Amino acid sequence: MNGSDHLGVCLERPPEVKIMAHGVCGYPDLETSLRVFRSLADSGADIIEAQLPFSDPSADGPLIVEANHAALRAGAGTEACLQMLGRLRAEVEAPIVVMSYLNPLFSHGVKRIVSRLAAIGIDGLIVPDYPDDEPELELDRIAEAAGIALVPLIAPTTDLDRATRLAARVSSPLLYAVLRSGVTGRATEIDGATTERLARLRGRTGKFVGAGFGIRTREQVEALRGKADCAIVGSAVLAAIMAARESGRDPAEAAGAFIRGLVPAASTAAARQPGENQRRDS
Amino acid sequence: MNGSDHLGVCLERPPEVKIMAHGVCGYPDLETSLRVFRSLADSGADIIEAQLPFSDPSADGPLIVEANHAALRAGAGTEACLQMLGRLRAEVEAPIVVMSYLNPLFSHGVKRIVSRLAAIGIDGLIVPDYPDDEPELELDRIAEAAGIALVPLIAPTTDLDRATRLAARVSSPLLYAVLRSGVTGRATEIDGATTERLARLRGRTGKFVGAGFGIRTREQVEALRGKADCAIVGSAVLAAIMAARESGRDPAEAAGAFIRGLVPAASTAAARQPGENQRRDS
Amino acid sequence: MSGRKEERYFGEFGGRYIPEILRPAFEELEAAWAEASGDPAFWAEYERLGAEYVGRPTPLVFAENLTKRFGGPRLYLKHEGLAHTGAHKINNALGQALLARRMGKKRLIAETGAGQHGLATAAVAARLGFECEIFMGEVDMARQHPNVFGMRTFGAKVTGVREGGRTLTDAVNAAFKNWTERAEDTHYLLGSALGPHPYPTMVREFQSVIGKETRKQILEAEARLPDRIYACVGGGSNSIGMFSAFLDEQVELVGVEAGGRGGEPGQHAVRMSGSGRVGIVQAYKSFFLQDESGSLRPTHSVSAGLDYAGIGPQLAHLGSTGRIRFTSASDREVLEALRLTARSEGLVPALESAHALAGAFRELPELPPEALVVVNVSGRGDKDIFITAPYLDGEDWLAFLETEVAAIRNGERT
Amino acid sequence: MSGRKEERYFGEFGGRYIPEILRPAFEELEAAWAEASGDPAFWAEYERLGAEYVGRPTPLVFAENLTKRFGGPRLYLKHEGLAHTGAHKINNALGQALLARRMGKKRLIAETGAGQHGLATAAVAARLGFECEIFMGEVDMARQHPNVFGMRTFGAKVTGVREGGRTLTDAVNAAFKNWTERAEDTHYLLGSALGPHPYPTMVREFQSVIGKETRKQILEAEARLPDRIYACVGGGSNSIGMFSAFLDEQVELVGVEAGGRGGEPGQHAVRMSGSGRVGIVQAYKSFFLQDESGSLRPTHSVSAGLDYAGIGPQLAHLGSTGRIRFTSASDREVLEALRLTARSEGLVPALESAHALAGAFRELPELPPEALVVVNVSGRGDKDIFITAPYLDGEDWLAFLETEVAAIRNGERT
Ligand SMILES: Cc1ncc(COP(=O)(O)O)c(C=O)c1O
Ligand SMILES: Cc1ncc(COP(=O)(O)O)c(C=O)c1O
Repeated sequence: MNGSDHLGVCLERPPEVKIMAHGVCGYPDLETSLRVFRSLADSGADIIEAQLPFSDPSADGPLIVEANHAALRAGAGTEACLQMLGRLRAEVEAPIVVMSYLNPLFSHGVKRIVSRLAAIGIDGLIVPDYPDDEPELELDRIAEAAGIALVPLIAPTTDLDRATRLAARVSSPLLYAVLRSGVTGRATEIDGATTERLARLRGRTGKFVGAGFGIRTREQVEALRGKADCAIVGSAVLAAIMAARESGRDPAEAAGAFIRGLVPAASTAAARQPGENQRRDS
Repeated sequence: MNGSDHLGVCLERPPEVKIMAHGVCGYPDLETSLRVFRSLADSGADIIEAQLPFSDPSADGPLIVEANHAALRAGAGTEACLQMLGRLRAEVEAPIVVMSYLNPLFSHGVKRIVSRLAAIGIDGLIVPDYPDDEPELELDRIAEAAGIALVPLIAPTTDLDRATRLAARVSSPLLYAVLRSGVTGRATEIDGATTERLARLRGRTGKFVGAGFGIRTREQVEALRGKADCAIVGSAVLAAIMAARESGRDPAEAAGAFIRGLVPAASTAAARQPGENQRRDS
Repeated sequence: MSGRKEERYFGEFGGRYIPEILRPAFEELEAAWAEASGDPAFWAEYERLGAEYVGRPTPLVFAENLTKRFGGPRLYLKHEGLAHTGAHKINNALGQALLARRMGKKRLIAETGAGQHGLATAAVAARLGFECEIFMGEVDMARQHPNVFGMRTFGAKVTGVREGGRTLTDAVNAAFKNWTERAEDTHYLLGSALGPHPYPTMVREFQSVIGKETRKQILEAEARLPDRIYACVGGGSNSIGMFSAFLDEQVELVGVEAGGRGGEPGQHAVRMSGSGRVGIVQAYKSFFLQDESGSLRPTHSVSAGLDYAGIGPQLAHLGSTGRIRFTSASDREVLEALRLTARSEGLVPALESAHALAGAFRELPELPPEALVVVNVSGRGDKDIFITAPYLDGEDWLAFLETEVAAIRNGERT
Repeated sequence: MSGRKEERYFGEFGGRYIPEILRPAFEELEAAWAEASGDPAFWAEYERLGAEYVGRPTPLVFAENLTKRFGGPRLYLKHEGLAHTGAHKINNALGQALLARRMGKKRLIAETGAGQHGLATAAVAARLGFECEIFMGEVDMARQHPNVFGMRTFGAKVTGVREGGRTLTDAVNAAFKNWTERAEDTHYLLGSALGPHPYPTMVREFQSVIGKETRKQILEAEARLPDRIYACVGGGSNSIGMFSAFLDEQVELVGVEAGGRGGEPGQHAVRMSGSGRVGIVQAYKSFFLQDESGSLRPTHSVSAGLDYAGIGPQLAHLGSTGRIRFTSASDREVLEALRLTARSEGLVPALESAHALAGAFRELPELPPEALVVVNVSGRGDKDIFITAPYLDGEDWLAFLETEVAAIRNGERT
């Protein structure tokens, strides 16, 4: 089963609103980030979003930027991150989507890094600064060929026609719907207009819709029910990790606790029990 | 006997090289400056040069400038200085020449101040910034009418023809020959060329020649013998006064001692004894 | 796909690697630029304000004393330092602000490193009635405070950027991020000939006035084109603005990068003649100083305006093809060049511009006496006083600053 | 008597009250000036360097936003701040330096208060290959240190004057004294339209380029002459340079003096519209702020360039006859005018020039909307940062200076 398919299978199963939880590879250090990812998966995250650290994370808010720089300072080069991801893959069943800006991929060689990601067993790729009209890198074609889902980002400003075209270009079963303008990390109010838009997006494209930017409460996740398939949580996880570090608690444990607090009331831990969110070998 | 005549009489008598000693009215304060002038006269100065303090004494060197500003700070306005000069006049016989820049005179009213100086019994006037080709103020005519000698300044750059014309314009028996370019206060080497020039000036104009700028030693005074009639001493007197003040000695006494040290060996104190340089009422 | 590839790229460099959220802003900008740049009325207004407000044309000065000193080649200096706010940056700020007005925008934002671009933008914003916010790394804010004060005097808000190295790169990111939130009423007035299409083209066109004037002036003065032209290269706007008028001529074009303290990583900003590698950062493809994982490296230069890890894509291309020769000058060479120029020609160049001069001074002695050389003096040196004075004036400067601090504390400065 | 009275005087003002020792220097200067000023080749060279080096013509800017704000009169700003070294002072420095070259002099000396004239002289000296020494009161050196640094960068020697109040007046005296020692090889490049004949005439002629350009520019822009022109008045060079082209026209001329902190003696530099009396100081006859014994009074102004007790004789005359109206602006009004101009027009005037603006702003609301007004902006405000920043930027500026001091002490600035 290739990455796209793995992602698709996961998205078809319950719960109704899944959680994609984000972490920065190598933050605060490689070992801890591995434990954070594991803990996220153990605590109810349906999909793991693992970001390759980069000096200029231009779509991210202050917390994620800070984590990127801290990871780089702690020596998390691409090579080290790939190795960590290999270990993670061996330990969790949940789909793993790598988030990276273009240059770490380009610098490594697009072909080379995609085949390494595929070899590791990475399921998807999110690249915020790779627009559809700069196809020269052939990242889309290369990812496609490797069976890795290149998850399109859909902005609030993207009209439905264009969103449909963007969705149709790739075999990724998932779209990443950005909930508002600006960067990651600030709270987002999920009102009726927003959820309507998500529902229409899902209807028109026939894809699963993940929604992110500013999700941090169970209520926000609840609000997506019936309109979208996945809540994408990023800065809020990092905030929990950072708070834990400040008060000397375990970051991995704090990240897990935060995710457990998010899981919709209707989808009990029990409902997830037999699912994918278990370490393969624990 | 008017001022010009009084000056002329003094210049005709021995010693061969007379001393014109300078002080700033009101420096370091009015009373002390009166005592300084008295002491200068008592100690062998043949002529007293009393400067009216001014904010911008543009032909003077640092010491005299400093004394001007100190006098002004201590409140030596023109009015107060005139009163002090009246007291001085009553106490010494030696000719008193007032040195002033134009503006204190102009500000007081040229006519008015000249008649007050005449009334006091001032004998001459030295005005460094009153050129011969700005006669509009009529200072020359007014001084002449009041019998006050307007002493022309002759610069090293003034050729003999011009010097002769400048000398002829006024009835002053004395010319002030500036020994070198620059301002007062720095030492001046009195070489053969200089004394030759002084002698020629004396010969051509038929006037007594005073020489000044940078005179501070007995040797310099000696060097003038036979070539000029008067050594004009300014900054050096001030330097003695300032040194005395710094070490807590009496400025008037120090000024007198300095002049005594300058008097040419040939003209003993005895030679001056019966002369003009005695207080009238001491 | 909007914008044909040949428009967006210079050889393999350039492009428009923007996030989806900025697409409408870029489409609007691109359309507005296409329309305005074809409208003579737009350029007439640009020229009118260029003359009236910026003070154009700036003079081309014959450097008689330097010419003598270097024993031959006739040296001319294009003096952009006489442009309002003290550098070429205002040519671009004015052009983009006029475009923004045409687009109905009410607010201008910009990144700035040295502060010259921020100053120019703030000035133009005041003049044309825009609200204005300038993003500036906190490290740069501290070391270029006089320009911060200058921007504020023009009524601009200066927002400190706390991320990353807190310098120019971070300010660029912050500006882009701010733009994603307020693209409707805001134009991002990017400061050099880099970033995603259409910025490199647009900025070049607004700066090309430098080269056009120079061409006319040197023909008037010498009745021929120069043999060589030097310009310093930060992002690349003054250099491409100068060079673009001579690309098709037999004129040797030399770009001088910041050699900083030496060749070690982090000690310089030499991208073309050094260890730069091709990358895609801040939405364009070019040479960048980056580590093996593709993250930008820190840079250093005595001149804040050259202290940047990327370079405009057209320069990257022209450097690759050999049309432009790149070299660099060290901090020390640059300070010496500044001193020599000041004493010889009575003109203090910006530290950035002193790189171009240092590059020229090194090579002038080798040129035949009949050679004709132009150096672009992109700005004046007043802004650098807090950097040059401690170097050139030492103790005196320290004493002066201490006196000022005491005077302010004693309430003598209010 | 050299120089007929009508040449040396403006009404009852002017003259040449010099000591005998300076007579040859003045005769030489007067002859050289008479000869050069009648020689078209001399003016051609002045104009060539004016264009090429100084950056003339400086623009006449339509102040659209201020015009709107004051509800009517069309306001134009003559922007001398775009001249090289940042003020009109260089027009005169260039002219006199060319004259000095013609006279075979090797060395230029000058007095300076704010430092702008010293800077201009030092720049021109470097450019034309003169040795240069600038006299500056020690108090001014301390408060205008950036300009001291600037002059030194041009290779000039800056000599501190320890006499008197240690400000501009004392620097003038020091320069004259120095000149009496080295008149053979030295030209004293006096900085304003004052002092003994022929300086007031000579400086006016070199500065009259301001008025001539303005006349041409306003005719081009509005096809008529302005109704009113404002200029600040220190010694008087920028004002007479501007006004001289309009003396015979139906144009109201307004000179704005430094109102400082108020009317008390020592708190301002208001000579014409205040308590100045006729006097003869520093070798010319004019209005001076003086005490009852004829000594100059101390003055105060937020702008060092207007902080002087005398005024050029031609202005004294034109003020007496009523041809020029004089008014004044206080330190506070001036800082507000600076802020308003910066925010409205994207242009920071020198504090001196902000006096002219403050004077205009006060009166503009009373003028009919069809009126046409020009303000001479004699210089740019960069030089004033150590005065304006503590006022406008407060704590931030203090913190910045403290950081700089620490950085220099830690060796981070070398
Ligand atoms: C005077 C000056 N020159 C050059 C530069 C470098 O920029 P660019 O390479 O875009 O001309 C700057 C940037 O701030 C500058 O201020
Ligand atoms: C910018 C500026 N304006 C005006 C003045 C005043 O001088 P003036 O009255 O001679 O123009 C100065 C003097 O330094 C100055 O720097």
